[in-house]
Amino acid sequence: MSEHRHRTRLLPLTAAMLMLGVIGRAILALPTTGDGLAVPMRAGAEASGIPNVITAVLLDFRGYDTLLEIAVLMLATVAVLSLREDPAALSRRIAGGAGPVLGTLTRALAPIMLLVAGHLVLVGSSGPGGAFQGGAVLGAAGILLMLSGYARPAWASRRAVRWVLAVGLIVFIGVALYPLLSGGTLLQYPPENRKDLILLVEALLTLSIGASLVSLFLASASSTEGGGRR
Amino acid sequence: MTLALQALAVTILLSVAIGIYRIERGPTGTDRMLSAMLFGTSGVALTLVLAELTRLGGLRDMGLTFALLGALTSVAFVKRAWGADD
Amino acid sequence: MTSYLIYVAGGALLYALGTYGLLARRHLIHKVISANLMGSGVFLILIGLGNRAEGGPDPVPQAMVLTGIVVTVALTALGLAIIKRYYSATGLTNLDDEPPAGERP
Amino acid sequence: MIAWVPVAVPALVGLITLMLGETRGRARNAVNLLGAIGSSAVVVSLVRSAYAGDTFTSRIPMLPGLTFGVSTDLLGLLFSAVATVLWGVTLVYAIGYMDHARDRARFFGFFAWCISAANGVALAEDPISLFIFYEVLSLTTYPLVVHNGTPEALAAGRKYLFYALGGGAALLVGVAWLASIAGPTPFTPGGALGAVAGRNNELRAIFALMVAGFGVKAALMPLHGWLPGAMVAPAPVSSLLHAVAVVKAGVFGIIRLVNELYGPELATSLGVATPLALLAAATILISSVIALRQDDLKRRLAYSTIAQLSYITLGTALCSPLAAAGAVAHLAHHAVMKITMFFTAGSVYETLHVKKVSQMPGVARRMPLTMISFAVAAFALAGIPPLAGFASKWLLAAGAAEDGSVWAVLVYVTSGALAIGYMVPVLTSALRPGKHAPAAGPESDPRMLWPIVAVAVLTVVFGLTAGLPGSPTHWAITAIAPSFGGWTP
Amino acid sequence: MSGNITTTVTAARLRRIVNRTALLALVWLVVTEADTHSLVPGVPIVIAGAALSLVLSPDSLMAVHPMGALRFVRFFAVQSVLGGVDVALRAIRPSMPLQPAIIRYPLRVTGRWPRVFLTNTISMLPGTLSSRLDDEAIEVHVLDCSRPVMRELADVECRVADLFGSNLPPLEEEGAA
Amino acid sequence: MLLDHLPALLVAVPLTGAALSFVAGHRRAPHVALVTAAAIVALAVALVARVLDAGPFRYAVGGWTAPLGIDLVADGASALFIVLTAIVGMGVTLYATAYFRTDDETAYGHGLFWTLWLFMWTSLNALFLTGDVFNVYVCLELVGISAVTLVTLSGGAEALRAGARYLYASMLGAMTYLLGVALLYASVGQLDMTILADTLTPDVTAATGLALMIAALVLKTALVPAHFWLPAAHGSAPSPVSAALSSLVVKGSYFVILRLMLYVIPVGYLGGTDVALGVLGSVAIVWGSVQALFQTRIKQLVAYSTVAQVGYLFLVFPLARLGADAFALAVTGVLVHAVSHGLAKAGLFLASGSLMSRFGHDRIDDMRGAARSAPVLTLTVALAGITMMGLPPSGGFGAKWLLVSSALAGGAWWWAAVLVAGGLLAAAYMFRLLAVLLADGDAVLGTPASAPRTEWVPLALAAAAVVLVAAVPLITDLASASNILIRAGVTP
Amino acid sequence: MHVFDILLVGMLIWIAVGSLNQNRLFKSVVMLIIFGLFMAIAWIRLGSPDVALAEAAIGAGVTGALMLDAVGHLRERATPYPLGPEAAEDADE
Amino acid sequence: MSWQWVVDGVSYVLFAASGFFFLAGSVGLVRFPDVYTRLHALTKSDNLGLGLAVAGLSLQSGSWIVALKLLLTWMIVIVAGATACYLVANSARDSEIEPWTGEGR
Repeated sequence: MSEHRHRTRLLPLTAAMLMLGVIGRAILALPTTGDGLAVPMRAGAEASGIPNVITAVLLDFRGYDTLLEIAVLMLATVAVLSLREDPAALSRRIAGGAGPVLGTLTRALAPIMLLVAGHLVLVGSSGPGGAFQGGAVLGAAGILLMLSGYARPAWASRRAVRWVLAVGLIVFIGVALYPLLSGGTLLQYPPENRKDLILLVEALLTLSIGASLVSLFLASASSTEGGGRR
Repeated sequence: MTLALQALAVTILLSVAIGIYRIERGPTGTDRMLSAMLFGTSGVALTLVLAELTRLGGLRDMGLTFALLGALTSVAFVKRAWGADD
Repeated sequence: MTSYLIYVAGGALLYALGTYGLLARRHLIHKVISANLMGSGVFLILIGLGNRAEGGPDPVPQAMVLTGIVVTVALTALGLAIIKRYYSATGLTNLDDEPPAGERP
Repeated sequence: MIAWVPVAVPALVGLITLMLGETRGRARNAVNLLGAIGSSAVVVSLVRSAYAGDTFTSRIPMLPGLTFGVSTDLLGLLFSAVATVLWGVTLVYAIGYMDHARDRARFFGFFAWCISAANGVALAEDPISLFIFYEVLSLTTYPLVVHNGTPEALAAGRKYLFYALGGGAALLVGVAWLASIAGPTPFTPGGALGAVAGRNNELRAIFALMVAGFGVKAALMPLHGWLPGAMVAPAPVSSLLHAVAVVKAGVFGIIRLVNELYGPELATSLGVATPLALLAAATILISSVIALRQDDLKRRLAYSTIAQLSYITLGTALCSPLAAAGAVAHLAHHAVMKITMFFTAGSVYETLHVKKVSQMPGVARRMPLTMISFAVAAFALAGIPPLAGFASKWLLAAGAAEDGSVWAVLVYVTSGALAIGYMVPVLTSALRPGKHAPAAGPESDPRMLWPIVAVAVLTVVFGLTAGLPGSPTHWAITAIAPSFGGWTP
Repeated sequence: MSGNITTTVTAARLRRIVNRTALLALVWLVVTEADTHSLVPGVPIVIAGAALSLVLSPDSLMAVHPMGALRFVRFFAVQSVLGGVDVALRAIRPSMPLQPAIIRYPLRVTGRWPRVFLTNTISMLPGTLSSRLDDEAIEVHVLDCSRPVMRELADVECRVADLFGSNLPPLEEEGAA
Repeated sequence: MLLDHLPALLVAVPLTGAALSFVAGHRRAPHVALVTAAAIVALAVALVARVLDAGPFRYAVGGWTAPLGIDLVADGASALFIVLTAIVGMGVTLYATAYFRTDDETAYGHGLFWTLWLFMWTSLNALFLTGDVFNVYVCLELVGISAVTLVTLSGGAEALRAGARYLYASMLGAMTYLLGVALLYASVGQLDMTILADTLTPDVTAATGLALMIAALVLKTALVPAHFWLPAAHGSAPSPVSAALSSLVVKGSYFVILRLMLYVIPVGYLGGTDVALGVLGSVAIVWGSVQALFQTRIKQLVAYSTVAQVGYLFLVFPLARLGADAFALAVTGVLVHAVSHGLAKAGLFLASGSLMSRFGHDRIDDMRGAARSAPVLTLTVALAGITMMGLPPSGGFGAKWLLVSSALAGGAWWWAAVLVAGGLLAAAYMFRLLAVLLADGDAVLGTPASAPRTEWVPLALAAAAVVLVAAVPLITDLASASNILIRAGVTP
Repeated sequence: MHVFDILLVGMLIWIAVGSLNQNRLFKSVVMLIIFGLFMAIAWIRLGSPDVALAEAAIGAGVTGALMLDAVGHLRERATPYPLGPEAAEDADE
Repeated sequence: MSWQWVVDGVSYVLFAASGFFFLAGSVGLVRFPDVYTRLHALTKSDNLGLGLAVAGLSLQSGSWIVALKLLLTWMIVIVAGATACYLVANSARDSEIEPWTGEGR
């Protein structure tokens, strides 16, 4: 047994050491300065009027990556939904509800989380934040609600929830395709309503991302009652 | 002032390092979870201190996020994974 | 020694550690954890090396890492969902043992 | 486009047969027979044109620098005509033979495809097209070999594929190699490789590869191993495999290779002809000796086939015009002779369930007409004048003598004697009185009997008319002449 | 008569809605650091937040007594510092003086909010940690059972009651542990 | 006008379809999928026409050209792969309408097949079009997640096990790829493939990055010895999924390798990597075939055959270094191989699925007599087999011919020997299967789970693979319109 | 600030090693949760507040909850099935 | 000028105290004998540490709204922390983890 163990560990260990050596050599060979695309990106962001370069990169220059990233998230949600064992179990899953203490916390925190999520989306254009961060906070609020017993039965097999999950992506594609009508390319927001469009997309994305994260948790959550009794 | 803030940051980090010892020791999952909760608080502090140090106001939002989400892990633990390590 | 190199070195170590874990650990959740470590290592290298830019960190790696984080979460969620389902079906938490015969619910 | 007809019609017939399905037997028979008659007619008219000097060529561009084409030259048409006409005859026989068998749609479908591929091999205008048809032939034969689905059939099929695909692979490399050094090389009487004549070693290697490829189907020893085993197939298939399509495709490939790709001159100067000849000679002798010891009739015939095929190979490899003409003529003659024998074997088995020579006493009395046909074919095979075999063997031996290869003449004579040795016991055994008494009704299903008689008659006719224009012998001489610079006998 | 009731109910509800919205608007201002760009987009967000809050807890939050609240904040600030110092010293001192125990404290305050508030408050005070809340009592884990815990708890309960605008008499010396 | 936006539409249309099919719910999702599939086929054909007509073109997403933005690149090679995906995708979609009947409420995941499948289609199209190395990462993840989930869709222990293994391989590959991108970007500061191709200078970091990227892609393409995840995943997935995985998904990552190795990376930049890949490819051909020969379950056999066939794809790299003639022939040949294998393997997997549902099991040895009761399926297996053996007349033959010619033109006969040997090995395992189907026996056929009308789908795919030999001139034209050959300045 | 950086990276590695300890699965999960929080701090130090925020939201919230849920699930279902060697391994210590 | 000095001085003190409480909390976490006692250390000491840090930072920020935001953050931590502690203690009680009473070791 131990000999077998030994053999199975030798290969991974060698692989890891090899990787370390290879990466180390590559990194040490680099010069200590290197601008990459920082300079043109900053100039471009300034020109396009989005103060936060990263948001400019994410939604404007490399918006296509972000479109596919949102697709990844929705795909993962669908994937996890497809893996759940028994759709009927969803309705009996979150039974019991929260005790008074947890319930109170949830009631107090959830609205604040909603506000913070909104705030994070709004500040995204000028500082740290954005749809994903906002969506994550929103999703956390949702998960907290679920854990505290506020789950609606059969979440995610309902049509409405499906719409919420998909609306971000659908609207994003719509906005991405919209410039094609006026001779632009995919995702080439028209300058006159670029900000509004981005905000619209971000807002709906936040909603969808939040719903996705809740679904990821909920759909993957065990179908039997956990150890929790409160 | 920068130095004080830096010292505080290092101190908080050290305190967490001490906390990690509890994760190593256990003995129960609950004890390990306590360290994670500890870091919920320390993380907020560390974030806020670093926000001041780097003069990035946006990081206060991060502190707020930490504060809001810190409870989530504990709740998930109690509701979903209680006793998983006993 | 400049600051970014500390993180880049840490990233390389984390990546190697994750590789080791992914290959050597049998428990499925350990493998997911290892993949997360690998991801973090790569992200550290990306942004760490982006810090060599003059006039502030390069935004491109940051955008890349943001995308990467989302993808990693998606992978983690999927991995855990599969693990749970696999465990329900076989009672196993690793891929090395054969599932007990006739265990097909 | 007319050049494609001999290929396309059987292919179409095969497709229709498969789509008609198992149950619609009458339609199937009608389509097949009509197809055979129709394409025979077309082939005959093509032969007439070819005799008049009109050959048709048609090409389809396929890969970069590679076309897929057929050409109706006289040499190709000889093989094509043999295949097409005998297809018709075999069809009649097979309809009788397979009367109560299963999976007839599959059988007749692939049968037709096999003929299509054989025609393609006959008419292919360059080595690449020839190779393609050659491989298709291998593939379409496989379902026929394993038709019975028994473990022995499957084993034989496996063996057949092993040899056929291995040979095909060798051929592929040879063909591709040739194409990469010489570009497109349509078959030309007298040789097509003038442009690359200097690259001797490469040409030798390519020759070896191609002989290895063709040698499998030509059952050149040691590549013959698949053939006796393939006897498990139904009799019509054995006839087709061993008399017409498959084995002839191999020797035909060698004929094309020596006479029209390399050319007798180049083949001789490269020194590749003689080893081939020696190999063929060895095959003739060894397989004849083995044939002597076979009790199973079909196996005996199979080893006989191996020997007779090497006659053709040897004749070609001698690179003398007479011998080459004899080889081509023997291709047609052997076809009719051997198909008669296989028909007989199948007929005897189907009617009396006799498989072995030792079980044959009484058969001659029970099935007189059948055994007479067999006797005619057997004597022809042994080279008894004035039957078909005599004409071609005479040419072969004369060619060898003219070339100064006395050892080859000796081989021919010895093997003729051996042929008598392995054929006569069959006849004597059949003539001996046995448990089979004369039947009251017809000696076998008429659909099986008359094709036997027909091909036996052909054997006689080919021998008698050997000197006349249009006979296989004359045809062979005409077709081979251009390869030797317009030689006339 | 019934119409009158409806009116009062509606008025109360309206007041609740306004209160809740105002409270969250305040939070919004704080969260956004009163950024002017966030004011207009904040309107729908605050409304959504208020709606969520009202759905989750439709009853009135708490009738907080303003002066009580002020008194409570002072008390809480001092006590929580004391609590921190107390536990920190216990942790630091080599002898680590601990005498833990679990006691049951019968509740007198009524209502969900005050009880939960009390539960959470107890956890922040020196040496006490609430570990179970049921219909009649709070179970409290104490670090040092030699201290007059019951009295302290009663004091806290009074102050919480005071915060919510009701009065409780101080507890008698009985029924400890 | 619309033609200019084909690259964008080829990604946006399936993505929209995926989102809508999710919203539509399981009853209407198949209709959404069918409409989407039809639209993609039309767009793919239009793209081929456009590329043949006007040559390769770039599409700047967001109006920002590289290096700022992400450029989509449509050239002959990508158009070819996209049209392959469209054809196979259409077949899979049609077949799946019968396979994933959603009236069974317990199989909840089946209702989501359509969404997952359209996501996978999106990601494949995106992968074939992207010109940006980081975007490749995102696309690979989309492919990976959808593929893993589709593998586990049946929910059986075996499928879950295979899915988990696949997921871990996928994670390892993705992270390694991203690490490679990180190093490459740190060194060169560019992400666009064309710019990279123009600016690469000898440098340890960049070379390491590229090597890591290629290693990761090799893992995703399941080249031996990184094939460990493939047979189980492809063998235990639902049949339409197996078809898509084997015929398309491995091609996705392979396409990126092709672009990187032959377009971006200068000759000799990575030392002997090209020869090493060729050697591994040869090992894959032998090893995969031998393994296939010993499989007792039909889909395992087909899956191992994929391991072997993937090996051929890697022979192009050493061949491409043998001179201009060999380069053009090799690239064309490998494109033909990719397409013919894609069609044949899809047909083969779908036919295996139908056989399995007819027999109610997957043991090869108990499938005797199938030729009698399921002639269409047997014919499909035979046609697909011909292509995989590289026998004429079939697309596989065209590919093998071109590759062998390339090897001989470059004077490297040993690669030709590998190719020929591979064909023989393929014959060995394919005829082992065919022999059983043709054997005498009265197979007990269960109730057909898939309607017979869908059995024509695999036949059509396999027949297309055979007829493909006639389309080789078209593929040659597309190869000439590929950036790889244009940059190298050679024409087939 | 190098002290801070080195301490932070060192702890990251320490936590990572700890999270791969095979004896206690739960410990690994807690380690991973903490690891996410540390990464967020590291992002701040690397001047990437956006990434830090995302990591904080994900690491502190969703990943932790998912992981804990999974661990809980694996324990719950343990009883009806024969324990694999892995489970036995978990049980010793 | 001198005003700033006072502010800074107070801040130093607050920061120092804050660091002390964080450390003390961790030490308590390590040294205390059972779950319940460790929870004491966790809730009280660390929250106090955070409060002091917040106070110091508020002084430094010099903006009311920022100070309020920091305060809000702290309050959230307190409420969430108290609830989490209650939940953990409660679960511990329910699963009958006996509190340490000094006799054990």
